[in-house]
Amino acid sequence: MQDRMGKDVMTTLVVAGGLIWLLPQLVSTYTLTVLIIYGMLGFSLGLIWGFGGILCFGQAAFFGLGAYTYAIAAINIGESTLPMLIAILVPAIAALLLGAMMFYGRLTDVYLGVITLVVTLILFKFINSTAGPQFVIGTARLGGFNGIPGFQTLNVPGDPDAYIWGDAYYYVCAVMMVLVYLLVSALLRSSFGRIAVGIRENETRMSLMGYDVAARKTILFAIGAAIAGLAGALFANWGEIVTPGLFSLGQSAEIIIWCIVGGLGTRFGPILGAAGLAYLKFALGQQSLIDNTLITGLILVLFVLFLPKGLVPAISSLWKVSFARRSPSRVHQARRMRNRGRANG
Amino acid sequence: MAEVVLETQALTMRFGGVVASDNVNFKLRARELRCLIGPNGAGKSTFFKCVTGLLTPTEGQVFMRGQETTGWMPHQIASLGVGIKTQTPNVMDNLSVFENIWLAARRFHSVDEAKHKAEAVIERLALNSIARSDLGNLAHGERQRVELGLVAVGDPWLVLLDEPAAGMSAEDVERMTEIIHELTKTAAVVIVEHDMQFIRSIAQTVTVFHQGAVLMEDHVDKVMSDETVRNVYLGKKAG
Amino acid sequence: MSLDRRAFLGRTATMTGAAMLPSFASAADTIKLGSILDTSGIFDAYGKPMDMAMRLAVDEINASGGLLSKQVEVSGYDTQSDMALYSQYAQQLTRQDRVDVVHGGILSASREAIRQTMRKTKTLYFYNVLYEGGVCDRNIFINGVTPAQQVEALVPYAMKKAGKKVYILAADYNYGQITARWIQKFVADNGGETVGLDFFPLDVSDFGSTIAKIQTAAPDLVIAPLVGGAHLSFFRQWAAAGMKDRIPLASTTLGVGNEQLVLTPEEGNGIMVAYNYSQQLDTPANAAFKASWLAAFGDNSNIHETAVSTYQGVMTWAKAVEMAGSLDRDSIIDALETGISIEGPGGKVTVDPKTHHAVLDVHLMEFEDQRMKVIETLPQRQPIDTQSVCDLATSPNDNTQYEIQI
Amino acid sequence: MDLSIVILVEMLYAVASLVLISAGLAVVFGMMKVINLAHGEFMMMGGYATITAVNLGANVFVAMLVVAPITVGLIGLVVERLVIRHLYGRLVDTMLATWGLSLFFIGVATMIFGNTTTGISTPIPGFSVGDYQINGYNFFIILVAIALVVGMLVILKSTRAGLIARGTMQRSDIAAALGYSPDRIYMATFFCGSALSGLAGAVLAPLVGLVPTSGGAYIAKAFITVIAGGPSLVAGLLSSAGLFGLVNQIFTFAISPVIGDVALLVAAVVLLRLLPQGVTGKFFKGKL
Repeated sequence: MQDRMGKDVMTTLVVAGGLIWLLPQLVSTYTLTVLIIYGMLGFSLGLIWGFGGILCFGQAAFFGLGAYTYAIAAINIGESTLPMLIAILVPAIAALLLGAMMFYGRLTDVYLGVITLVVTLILFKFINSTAGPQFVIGTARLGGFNGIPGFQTLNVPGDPDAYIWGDAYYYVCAVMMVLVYLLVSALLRSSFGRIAVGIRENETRMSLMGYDVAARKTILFAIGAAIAGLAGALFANWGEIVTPGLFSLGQSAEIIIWCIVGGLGTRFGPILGAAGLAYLKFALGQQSLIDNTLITGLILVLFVLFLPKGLVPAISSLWKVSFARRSPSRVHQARRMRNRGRANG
Repeated sequence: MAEVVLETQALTMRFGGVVASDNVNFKLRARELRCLIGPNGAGKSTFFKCVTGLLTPTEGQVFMRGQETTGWMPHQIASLGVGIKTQTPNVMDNLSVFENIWLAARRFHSVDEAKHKAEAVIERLALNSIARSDLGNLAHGERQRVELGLVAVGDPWLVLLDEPAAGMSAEDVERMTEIIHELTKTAAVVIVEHDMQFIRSIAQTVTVFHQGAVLMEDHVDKVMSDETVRNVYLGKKAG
Repeated sequence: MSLDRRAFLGRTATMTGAAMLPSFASAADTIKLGSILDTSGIFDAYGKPMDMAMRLAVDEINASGGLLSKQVEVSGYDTQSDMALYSQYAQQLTRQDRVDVVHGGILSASREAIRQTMRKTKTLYFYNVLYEGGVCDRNIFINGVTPAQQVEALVPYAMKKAGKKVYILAADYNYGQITARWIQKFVADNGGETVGLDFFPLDVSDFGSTIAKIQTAAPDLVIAPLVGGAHLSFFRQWAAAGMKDRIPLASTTLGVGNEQLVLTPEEGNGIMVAYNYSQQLDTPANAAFKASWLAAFGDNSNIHETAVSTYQGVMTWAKAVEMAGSLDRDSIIDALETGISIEGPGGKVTVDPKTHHAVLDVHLMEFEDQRMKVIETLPQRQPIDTQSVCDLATSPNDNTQYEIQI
Repeated sequence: MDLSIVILVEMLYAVASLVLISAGLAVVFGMMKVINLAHGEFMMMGGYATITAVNLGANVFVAMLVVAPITVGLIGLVVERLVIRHLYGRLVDTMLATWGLSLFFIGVATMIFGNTTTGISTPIPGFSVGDYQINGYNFFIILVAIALVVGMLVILKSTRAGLIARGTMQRSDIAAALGYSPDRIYMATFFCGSALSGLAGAVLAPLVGLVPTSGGAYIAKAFITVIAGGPSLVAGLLSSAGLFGLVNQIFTFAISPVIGDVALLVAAVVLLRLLPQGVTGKFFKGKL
């Protein structure tokens, strides 16, 4: 067990190190930075959906909350270290409250979807209508539709004038991503992670075995929100502006699409899906032959119909088919997982 | 007399105008084996769900080892050391037999102990050959057996089983009977069941439900020969 | 890459980041003009004609021999109405393509998303859109009308026609909030009274209850700086309720994206507006502009305010480049700050050296059969709102968007 | 006095428009347990079908009440055959696939019609209540909504198709056992649901400008209304649309349209927290 873990960490570090070094030769670091941030955002939903069975239609809410919290805190504090921490905490606390409300109310699948969607909409509508001068937190105007520009961006802790930007910021984001990945890997290997998977598989059974399902789902939900919040704060630093668009349903939709395309129930799938599709969107912006929304939509439909388990599981099962050691039982896992329906509700 | 481990007082459950469970007073002592029988809709399952926390009764109280548990969540009841098995096989389909049982053991034991516990139960239930298979790929009887393993691994002092023998082959039923007998060495067991064959083979005291209320409670042989019981339940079944 | 950003920002900074500076690229034999506009997505009604105008201007410049004997080459990006892509493409334009100038941005949010990047990389930036005013930054030039230029002209005209009690319906974001304040100010200045003020987020499309509320307040005039497709339904529902002939309407935004073509004559006729441009302007410059647009694209019905601003912006820049005789950013800024003018389709456009905004002709117009009929032209209006807070001559390092206090 | 009549009409209108925009989704969800997230885009297409037909010279009412429902119904049929059919029983997958379809249709509409707002004028003049002017078209929408609800009740209660539909809603396996091909029932249902969406989009088109992304404004409200309504088709639709419409309008009049929308959303969250199975999961059980 210890050996496997050590090996996994080593593999992660070697692969990540290689990618961090290799990718800037192919794509500009500025673009890469945002791909990593989206990867982290996809990863946060991949964690709670793929390993906890919680389909959240509002992951963008926590992303936006992280970004706004960072911006507001940075304007008030004028240094970036504390705002980064607050930007992780606030979405996590929001998720704890929301999660407790939903999970102790035994809300599942569609109803869960509606609540998360509605909460996102409320946040979006609220932030979108805060253009007036009366909406101020400390010295930060919320700005409504136009968002908040001009806040302090990431600096070396303790030295507000030593900005981290450009290539350096790319490495910071990459290291953060690797850290989050390793932490989540450890979490999934721990009892907590395995119990979470048990809950994903069969909530009733797990509660009949004595596990407080609602509490555990709430905590997992909050961990996902904390990661999304971190991604939001990193995004705020990258774009140097936060706008209500971060909270939009479109943004939430994209996160879900990333997870589907990348592959649920895997750690790497959602990251790959996020970075890949975001890059595709970026690349498509340089052509005007076909509408981009049309392509995104088509990708989603085709994946659901023909590759419902996503890229990473498909490739790895292909790998296994080609190189013996096959585990057929897992092949349809992703699909079954998403469609447990109300049977366990 | 052994200690009373499960008691309900005037337990009543209404759904709108329907009384699914009507003023049920029920007592069970340590290491006792009790079967609940009755025709479809007699209120056995509602009673079972009220006791296990899957439903909150409209009126009345539930006590376990003297502690009132009315309105508790299932996980709180399970945490007391109560093993519960629901009607349909309720297992983690995409996890292996070992993982399933390990998860159940982990609730009450440390990581390493849970591993040993799980291995012991797998041994005891003769599940070794399929320990690494996913539950989704197993036959119905095997899944039922694994679910009993999930119950047994927690060393419960009270076991509540809803139709454990449903849909099983004769051979499986026989094995199940053995397991249940072994459970009664340490625990009181309540079984909700349809299968008279099975009941005859294991039961001593039987509680008969009819229209939500307890119709009769006596030794299995007496119940079987009772006229009223025959009318409401066995008659139909036989016919 | 451990560049200190503050040092980089400072005007006196030594050339530590020289490798990144766009002027380096001027060694090449073309001049690179960067363009960043939403030519797809929900804002493409504005962005597409702006993109066409920019290309038309560049083609005209190239056809007459280019600038400094070099051809102008366009690097254009479609931001797909997505604010995140603005940051991304701005980096692309300044760091990879290393363009000499950037024209673009539509919403204020998009301008603010890229303005700092332009400033940091010392890439001259032109924002060619009617907006809420107040941006004070030496690196940016803005030639759209601001509320003061427009509202100062529109309010007295509309009040004279309709009456003194005014109800304001504004889009709930920076532009609407600030413009509403200007309207209140000018209503008061002209001896009128604001009897109601409501803000609507851009996605509100149901105005039934609002129309009832307005009737309760019984104003003589409704001024509506509403923005975007959803808000267009106000004008439709207003007409459907039969209110159009009872209370006159004025707007500071309707028509900027050629909305007069979407509303039927029954819905639109009589709405009062004031802009820098109308297709109905009867000037030789406009006639020539419309003709060359027609020749280039085959249809000139989609020319609108912001397209003309973009055209005028590119032309102003071109004149300054010729005048400076170099592509060095500071020389071009110096040339622009001499207060140069061009004669554009919307009239004479003069750079205001103090604010880097534009002195423009503002035309009072009324909707008539899906056209904007010009009633009166008010020549060379100063951007007095921004002038009251911004003076780049005395504080060239300023880098704020001021909110105008009224 | 006049004002209260105006407010009453606005409230009825709000409820009616919620009923309209949710009906198509409710039919498909009630019968097939499929959440069609492309519902908003079906409405958008209904709007474009109407405008195109009017521009080609059709009568406005014919365009709204005939052309749009049929066009969108047929599109729905194609969608059902190509996509939905393969996903029955996979609730989340159908949601995702229809979400993809919604993006796809937005893209297609953008390529055909562009992003410029289009629209037609309301075909009914405004009229006065005392000192107030009301949009006469509101009454038309209220009428259409009433006709829709009555029509649904009549069809469900007294026709053979309605009987089969009710059977399918309760137990789809039994309907199948009785010899009705679920495949065909689902096809017909999806056609009807899509046609209703098209009708709603068409009827609302003259009030609001139309862009390819218009659907997004409706889907969240429709989704919330249907889920909050719960399992009973008509009773659920009416009760949740009634509740949300009232809450929305009260807050709109008292404060502002944004607060009205937020109040609607908050009401939905509270409602679902209290009644996780929707209104008719608790009350009006067994009603249609």
